Amino acid sequence: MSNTTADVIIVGAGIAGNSAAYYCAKKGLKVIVLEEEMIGHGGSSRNGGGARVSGRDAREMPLAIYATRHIWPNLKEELGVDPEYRQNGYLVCGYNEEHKKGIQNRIADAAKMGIDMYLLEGKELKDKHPYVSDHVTCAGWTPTDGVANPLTATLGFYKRARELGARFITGEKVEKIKLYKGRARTVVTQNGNTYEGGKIIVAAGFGGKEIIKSVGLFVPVFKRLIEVIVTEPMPHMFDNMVGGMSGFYGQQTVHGSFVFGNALGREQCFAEITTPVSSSYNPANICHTIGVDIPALKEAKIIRTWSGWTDMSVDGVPIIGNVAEVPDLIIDIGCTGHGFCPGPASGYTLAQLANNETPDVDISKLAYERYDMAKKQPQYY
Amino acid sequence: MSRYLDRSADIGEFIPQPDDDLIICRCEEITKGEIRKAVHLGMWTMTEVKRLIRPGMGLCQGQTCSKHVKGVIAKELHISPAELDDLTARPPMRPVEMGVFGNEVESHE
Amino acid sequence: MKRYNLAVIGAGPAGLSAAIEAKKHGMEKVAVFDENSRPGGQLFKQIHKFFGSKEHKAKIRGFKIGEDLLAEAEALGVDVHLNSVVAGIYFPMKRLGVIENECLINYSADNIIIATGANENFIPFDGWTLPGVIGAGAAQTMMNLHGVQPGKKILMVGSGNVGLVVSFQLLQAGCEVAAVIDAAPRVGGYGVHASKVARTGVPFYLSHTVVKAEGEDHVTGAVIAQVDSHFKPVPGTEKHIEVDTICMAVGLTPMSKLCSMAGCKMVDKGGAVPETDKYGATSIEGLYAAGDVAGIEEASSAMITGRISALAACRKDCYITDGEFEKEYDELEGSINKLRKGMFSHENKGRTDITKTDEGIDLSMTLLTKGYVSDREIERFPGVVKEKGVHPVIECTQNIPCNPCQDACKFGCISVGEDITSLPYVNKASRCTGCGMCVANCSGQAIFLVNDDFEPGYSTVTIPYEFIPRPSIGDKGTALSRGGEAVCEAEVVDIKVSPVFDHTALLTMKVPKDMSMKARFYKGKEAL
Amino acid sequence: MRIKEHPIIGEIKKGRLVKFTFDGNEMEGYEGEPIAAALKAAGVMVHRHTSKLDRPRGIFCAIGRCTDCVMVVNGKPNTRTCVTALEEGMNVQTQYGVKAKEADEA
Repeated sequence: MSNTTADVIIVGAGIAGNSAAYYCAKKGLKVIVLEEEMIGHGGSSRNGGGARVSGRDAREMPLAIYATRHIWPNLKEELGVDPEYRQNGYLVCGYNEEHKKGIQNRIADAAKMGIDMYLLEGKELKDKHPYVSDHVTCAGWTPTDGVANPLTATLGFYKRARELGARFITGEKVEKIKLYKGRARTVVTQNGNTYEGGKIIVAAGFGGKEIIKSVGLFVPVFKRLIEVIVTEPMPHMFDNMVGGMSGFYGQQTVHGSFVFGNALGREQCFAEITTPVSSSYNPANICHTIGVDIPALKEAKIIRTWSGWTDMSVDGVPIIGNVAEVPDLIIDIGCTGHGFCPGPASGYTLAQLANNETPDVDISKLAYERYDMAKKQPQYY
Repeated sequence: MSRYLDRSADIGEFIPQPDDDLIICRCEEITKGEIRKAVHLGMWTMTEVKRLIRPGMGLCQGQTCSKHVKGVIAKELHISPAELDDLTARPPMRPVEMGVFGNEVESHE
Repeated sequence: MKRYNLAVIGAGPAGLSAAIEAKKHGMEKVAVFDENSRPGGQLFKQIHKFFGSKEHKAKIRGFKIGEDLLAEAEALGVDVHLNSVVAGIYFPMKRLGVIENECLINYSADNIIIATGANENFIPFDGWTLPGVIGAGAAQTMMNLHGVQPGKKILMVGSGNVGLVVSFQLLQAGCEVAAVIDAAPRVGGYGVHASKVARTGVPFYLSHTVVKAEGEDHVTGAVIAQVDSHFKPVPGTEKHIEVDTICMAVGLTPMSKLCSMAGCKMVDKGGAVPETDKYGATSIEGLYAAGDVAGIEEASSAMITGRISALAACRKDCYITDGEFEKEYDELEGSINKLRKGMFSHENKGRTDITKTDEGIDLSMTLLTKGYVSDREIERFPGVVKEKGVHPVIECTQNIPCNPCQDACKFGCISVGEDITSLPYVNKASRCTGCGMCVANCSGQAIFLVNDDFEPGYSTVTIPYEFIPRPSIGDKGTALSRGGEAVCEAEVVDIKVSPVFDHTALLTMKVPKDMSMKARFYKGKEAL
Repeated sequence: MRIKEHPIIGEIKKGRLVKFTFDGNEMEGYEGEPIAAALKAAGVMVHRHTSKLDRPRGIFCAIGRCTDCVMVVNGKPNTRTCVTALEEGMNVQTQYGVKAKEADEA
């Protein structure tokens, strides 16, 4: 095989692409990873680092559960890089009846999947989580959720995959996929290079939409700006992930910094901007919201705010798997801002698909074909 | 799009140097040797090195060390520092308390 | 949201000048934002007299220029926001997120001029994180703004203008400067700046670097070593210097973060700078960069680039016509070009192969390697003449953009000519009255009055003196050579202080006749 | 040491003399000057010890950029003392990592 030919071509060096490369390389497959920007440029490095199962759509829960049970706990040893995974629980704060109802629904969803989640209120809430304000009246607590460091995790998979022989090329933007006798076989880059593989995995975030379009597939995803604030290192306050029904989410990292994001609702209007820029609104809003729920954080000094794109699917869960119409094409797109925690499980599964194995994790509900209107799955819309 | 980089290209072995203990990033206390090692682990951009081992991620956000980090990485990759992209500049320019940042008020005429 | 016609970030020389220019040309709502409590940027730390010519505010001390600019800006109604950190710049909205009064306040603007200046560079070495290792800017801030000595005994690393000027300021603040060192083989800054430090007895070590800061909790000493042609320390050349402070003056990098945050196209010029046209316009319409942030120069040119950018914004938004703009721009361009000439100009930066002045005179090599011109070398420069009676001796030996000496002498003894980088020469010195205006007005403190006919066997030498305590008439001390070595006994025969001298005292000392071309500094019985 | 008289600047304008505490000891400085200037004038060199290597740090850039001089001021860690104005009665503490030394550790 020439150096532009491999068993598997992976487009996108985010957490899914890098972990897929790692698991493929581990199986002895020859892998080439092509990335438009640098390693971990997109959403994989730009998220709050929540490693949670709770609060997810039932369709994607199997991936998140597999990741938190079988992958995250052993990653440090496996990769030789500390992804700072800590399974110390997830507290989601609420302050009205509507929030409480929402939490109870999450508890019910979790129970169906065998995940323990509790409602905390009153004295118990204050005793266990003294940092929350009196404004917070109820909270959901999931002890098996946790946090990790998206930066080191994403780069850790890259580092290990590279050590195992996966070839990574950055600054190589894939523009289209070319078919060979009806099967996905070759990718063509903006630099004019072509790469050939037995399987093509597209795990390129929103950028994957255009690539997949080149073989006549349309994935209903759009992009949304997320913005996150990072504070100075502070004395230890909590080990668990903290979020709010009001929309914020985040953690205190092992270095002591607080990292928090928030959904404000106007993120979509920034979609026309070509490079993600920090807006003048969102970080202020994040700070304000968190200040209400965790007053002690008002004194933490922000040293950085950042922004990035997430690829949102219309039904809020990713599209992962083989595409029946185009054999040998495997896609992973539309992670909708919560693809980090299941990311390694996605990579694990993508590698199994690339190796023609039956996946350990049930991803049938994430198939591209669910958007086939003939199938009508109203419960998901 | 970023510059084309084949991460399998040969940059040679990591060879220890006498000044590997020299602190380069004062805030996060990252040494020259740590940065050089990160390059050999595949971190070939300022941002990747920063994300893996934290130079430039501290309180001053790389205002003091960026130039040196860049120099160390470039030397290890046998390229000119000008070929490396700077870290992305992000607000705020100075550390600002969350309470202050969240206290957004409209400016008026 | 409040919208300004022009928002300027940074109230230093470039920023204040820009705001003033915009106001003068009809912009109504003009604001300047600065994170410091005191505007003026670095000007307030610049206590030396500026170079250039009258139009560049030559011979005026930096902090005075700052005060004047601020007064002018306020008189014109510029909205000066102090203690205001521009935390972020947000494009394409053209918006500034400003932290003031414990709030985040958003402002928008038709035009934005970024004039944030520069950050100091540092070099890492063993022990550079110890307390007592500081930047030259820190030293200036501590002593000139806050009145606190940065240390007792200081090693200056870097012989560029900043290193030399700050060394002199340290001496003025009553500190001891143990040495000035530089890894380069030649003094980087103006020779006149070096000379005023060298003549007080400060040694210069070129081709030397600092290899270690000694001390447990803070600096107690430094180890320096000679470097080879690759700037690597040569083993065995280490020298221990007893100091409590190591001060680094190793260059500046444009503080261009806001430019890249806004999305400007950036280029690498010894640090990232926004790509600009000759008016300072960046790749983003309505966004300009002026002063050091667009490329390191000095305060005098920063003031001009600030004005140019403001004019460009005024033209863009039709406050002035193209014709008006062209006329004013040509004038400013002419003015800045005068500063950008000579052996220290941009294109000559880092050159070590210049051996002659524009006039074809061999440069003083002692000056470049030790910080002072030797007795033998000084004779060949046009400002150095032997005359009867009192006359000026101008020890200005490099082509630097400066000409206040020419204007200082009402009797026409001194000429520089059209080109302000030319070496000054003495004509008709016989008309010298000994008024001393040239001595006081020379920003480089390179002019001396010599009278070889003072009394039999004795001459007088008048030197600029900017230290305290000031000696009194009748005091006896030691005369030091250009290189700071004691050469003879000296007696103070006159000390002149005048508002027109602007804090430069003229000290006249009596020395043996054969010492009149050697004695260049006076050291009292008690040390400096 | 403070510069009493300067040949060019003359007398350096200062606020009123106020008292503050540094690691529990009473000290004097001028209101409105940076905390770092008051400490420097009093001969204090070490502002903090770093988190990772426990090394001493003090003033470095003096203009609020490098963040080396941060201390715990009135209980708030990471306060840039070179740009924070001194106020009467301020409680200034050496910072160890991101905290002041607890009373029982001192």
